[in-house]
Amino acid sequence: MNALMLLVFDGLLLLGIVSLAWASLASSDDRNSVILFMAFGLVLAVAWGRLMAADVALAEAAIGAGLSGALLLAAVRKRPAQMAAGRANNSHNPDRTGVNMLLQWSVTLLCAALAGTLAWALLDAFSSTPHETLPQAISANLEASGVSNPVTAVLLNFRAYDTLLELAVLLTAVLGILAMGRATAVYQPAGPIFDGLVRWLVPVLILTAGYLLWVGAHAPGGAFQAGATLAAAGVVLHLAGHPRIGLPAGFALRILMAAGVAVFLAVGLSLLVMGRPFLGYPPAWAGALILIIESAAMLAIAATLVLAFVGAFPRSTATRAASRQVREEEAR
Amino acid sequence: MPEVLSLSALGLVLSLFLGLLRVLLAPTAGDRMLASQLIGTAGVGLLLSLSPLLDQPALIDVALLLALLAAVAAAAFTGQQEDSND
Amino acid sequence: MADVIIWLVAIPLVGAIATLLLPRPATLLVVATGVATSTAAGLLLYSVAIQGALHYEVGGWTAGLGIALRADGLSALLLMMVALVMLAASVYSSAYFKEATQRERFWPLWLLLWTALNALLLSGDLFNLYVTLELLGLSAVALAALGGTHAAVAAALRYLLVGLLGSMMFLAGISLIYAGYGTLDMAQLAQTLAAGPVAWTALALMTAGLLLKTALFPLHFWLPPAHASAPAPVSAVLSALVVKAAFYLVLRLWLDVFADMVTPTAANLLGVLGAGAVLWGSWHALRAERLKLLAAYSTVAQLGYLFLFFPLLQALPPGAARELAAGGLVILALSHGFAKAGLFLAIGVIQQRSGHDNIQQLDGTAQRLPATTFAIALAGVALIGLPPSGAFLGKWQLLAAAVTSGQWLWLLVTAIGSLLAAAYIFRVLGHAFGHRPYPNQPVAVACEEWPALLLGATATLLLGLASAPLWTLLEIGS
Amino acid sequence: MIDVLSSLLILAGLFFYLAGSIGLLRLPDLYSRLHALTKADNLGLGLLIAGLALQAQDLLIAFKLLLIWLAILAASATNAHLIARQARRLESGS
Amino acid sequence: MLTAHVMYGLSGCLLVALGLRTTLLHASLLRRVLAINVMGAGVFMMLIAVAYRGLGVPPDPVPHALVLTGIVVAVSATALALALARRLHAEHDNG
Repeated sequence: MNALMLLVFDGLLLLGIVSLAWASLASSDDRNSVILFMAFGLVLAVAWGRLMAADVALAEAAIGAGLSGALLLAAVRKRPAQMAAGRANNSHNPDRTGVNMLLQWSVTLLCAALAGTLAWALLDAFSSTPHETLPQAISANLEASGVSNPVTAVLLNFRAYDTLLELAVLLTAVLGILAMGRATAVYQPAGPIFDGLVRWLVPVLILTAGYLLWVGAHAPGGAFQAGATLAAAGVVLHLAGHPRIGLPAGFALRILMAAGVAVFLAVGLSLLVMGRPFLGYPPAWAGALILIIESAAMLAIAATLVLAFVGAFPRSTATRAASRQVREEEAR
Repeated sequence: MPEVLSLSALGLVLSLFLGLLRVLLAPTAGDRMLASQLIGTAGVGLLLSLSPLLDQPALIDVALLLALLAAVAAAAFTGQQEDSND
Repeated sequence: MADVIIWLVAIPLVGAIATLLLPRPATLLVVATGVATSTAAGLLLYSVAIQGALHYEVGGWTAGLGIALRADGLSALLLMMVALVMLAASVYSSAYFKEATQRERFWPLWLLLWTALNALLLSGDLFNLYVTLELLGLSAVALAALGGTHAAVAAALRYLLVGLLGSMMFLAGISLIYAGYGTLDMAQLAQTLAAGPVAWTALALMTAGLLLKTALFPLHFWLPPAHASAPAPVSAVLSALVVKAAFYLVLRLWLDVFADMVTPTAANLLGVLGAGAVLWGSWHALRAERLKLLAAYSTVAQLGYLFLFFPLLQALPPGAARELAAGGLVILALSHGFAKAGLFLAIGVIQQRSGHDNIQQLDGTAQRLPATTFAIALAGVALIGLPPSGAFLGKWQLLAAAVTSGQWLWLLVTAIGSLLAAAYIFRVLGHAFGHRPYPNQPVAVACEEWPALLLGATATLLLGLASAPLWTLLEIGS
Repeated sequence: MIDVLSSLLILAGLFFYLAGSIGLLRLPDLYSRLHALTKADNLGLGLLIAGLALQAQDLLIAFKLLLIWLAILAASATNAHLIARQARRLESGS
Repeated sequence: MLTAHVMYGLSGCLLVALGLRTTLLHASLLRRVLAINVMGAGVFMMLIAVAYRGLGVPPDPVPHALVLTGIVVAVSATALALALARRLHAEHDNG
């Protein structure tokens, strides 16, 4: 691409991204806002691809545009009572009294000042040549990291400790969600068209997840993208009214949730006991250890994200029927 | 070949932008869904054109994921529809 | 010996997984985890005292390429406080949560919170700090919502949004730092930082994010409802430890990493906000109707004192006077940590025994729960800053530094704040010792009352009477 | 030769994309707009994918391209069905 | 400095400010959650612009890894916020 074409391309893409963000935040209807936000995530994935960040683009597509979208859509599912209640206090500041206007303007001014300062500092940082020490250190040590995709090397070897804590964050969130114990209402069993879609979509998603996990060692991909894709399969099953969503029950489910952190920690501590640093893989085993950790992490991420979507431990068919009855009575 | 791909990328980003305009100015909910779908299809095409252009084969995987999730989103809308109406 | 650093993070995390998988013997597992973690914290404190600052390179990668964990005198002391407060609160929690399902939900989150606190205090890497801040924030929110009442969930939700906003600002600052300096390691950064747009903006963003999380006036609005509606042991650690973790990071950034860039104006701004917090928080604590709300507003005020030290430390030249003032700051933070945790646990006992925490209706509490009332009195001594508490020493150094540097305003603020604190503590004690004879027999439950008593005693007696080693420890910088 | 053919296919695909987008903006009623979009989805993306598949180095890429097209077709068909049904319901309702 | 650095970097700053404005001003909970996510996207865009070295040049992998971590943390927080909101609404509906 020549420079002018690239400029037009970037300009249109960024104009699109910023206006979608604006429209999503300013829209008067919650559902609309969520749809616009999903479109925002989609265009962001294209932008990450354009900036040569394929790993991030995959994650954005799977998590940003996909699962966050599903979570948010479930949150704005129409429930008459709630919609009415929401409307009453969520209205878009219709009373433009003096104080209100003053507040709006001062906050807007503050945010404009923030954007200006941030831009000033960022441009100052860009004006010097980029720092190459760290990228060089990474390519120098890539051989010993056990994988050839530098992003995976950073995530699961050089900065593996971050990733361990990040899995702990995910576990914390789902424990908090389960403690709230409010499942999203169950869906009707799928109609014929939907059922046809589900029948091939779910296996394809599972295959894609496996492919992403495997490819992550040497090309963009990895546990998080794969886990989110696997979770998407669970979400489809939930939407189609399947009660168990392919998840085990009870103790097995707890093991699955904890698997990512537990395996990561077990590997790290075993190495520590063997006299190596915590999470200091011996180069010869690094590839295999990373694959083990990633497989466990993928399963845990998928289980956690599906549980986060469902909002509670999946229920048996009997309680499900009962809750639907309750829901129908509420609707009346 | 790169020229054709560049042209295609540029044309697709224009198509995506038109889709955005439509989403922002859509008269009905149905139109908004149509336009979101156009954005998705254009985004997929865009990633596919960028992939050989930037020598990033992984962008095809991104496109695949977006296409599959477009199907998931369609499923989600249908699921909600069948849920709330039938 | 440096291995103990990673054990401090690994043990509570292992404990969290264990309690998640095995809910039945969870209480036993928590006690074992707590004792092991506290032993590790003690070992770390001992090693730092003997060998000086320690550091640990995770995965064996050099700092910068990998993540380095560091412990100096300040972090080792705070880790010890975290260990003691969490241990006491764990013992109390085993009695506080009566139902098995409650405990099943509580323990894993509780140990994840402990993991986050330890990881945050040990981290030497900016992005790793962001992850630990999020782990701390989410576990704190999940715990605060456990009560399940409408007020608790609404307050937790607001707490979550404020915390996320704070971490996003922190992350924006980190991005700028990486753009400008190409490293995330704080020790490397301290050597290469130069005054300029990148450093100023990054410091401003990170500080703003952290002030939101540490609830400095006027960004404190979310704290009183969240701390007042959480279960008692959770309130105790939220007030004593969680807000202090964000404060610790402000301290690290302003006095270590960005020390050369801090101007007197900026330090004075923090001082003024701190003064606002002292006056506003103390006044509302005096007006509070409920004990928990009083304790929460008192936290806002006590955090204010800590910020009064910034303009003083900025004005004092390096030397003995500055070291003393810095020591005073730490001892004030420590004694507030112990005292506030003890106060919340004691309030929890009163709330569960008498079914409410209305200050007006406390009459007879002193006869019914003498040990708990004594714990409140002990904690109160430290909150007011009376001798022999650690807070007295801290405030004394604050006043001495204010006199030395000629900044009389802070002296006045401290005096008014202490008077208000005396008023709100004596108001509670006055009601508790009310004359109306109470028909019930005195009750004493060891697991419920001892933790509060021990925490109050630590704040008032141990920190006050045996504080000499603290100053030597604090000189051990990284 | 293959380059020329795939260039032609890609450009044809681009034409249908743009035609579909403009149709979505300019056409008067929902049904014809739906029809225009189907052109962009099925033909535009299909031709583009055909053009790129000719350039594909290995079979896996060609397979992935085919899968992408099928997924988009399924999504588009489902959405079209849904929108048409909604529109019909609105008409019969009013 | 590349043109792409300026364009994507500045758009990132704009998204941060836009998200902050809505977080501070909007009453609706859902909108605040979206706004914080938009703010996050802005920060991620800044980071990915920092990593960018030009077409055909391998970028710096560290910011990419940071953004991946950030995305997972953001979705965890979003899910927790929505669950708390669901609990609030459920009580609202019942009582």
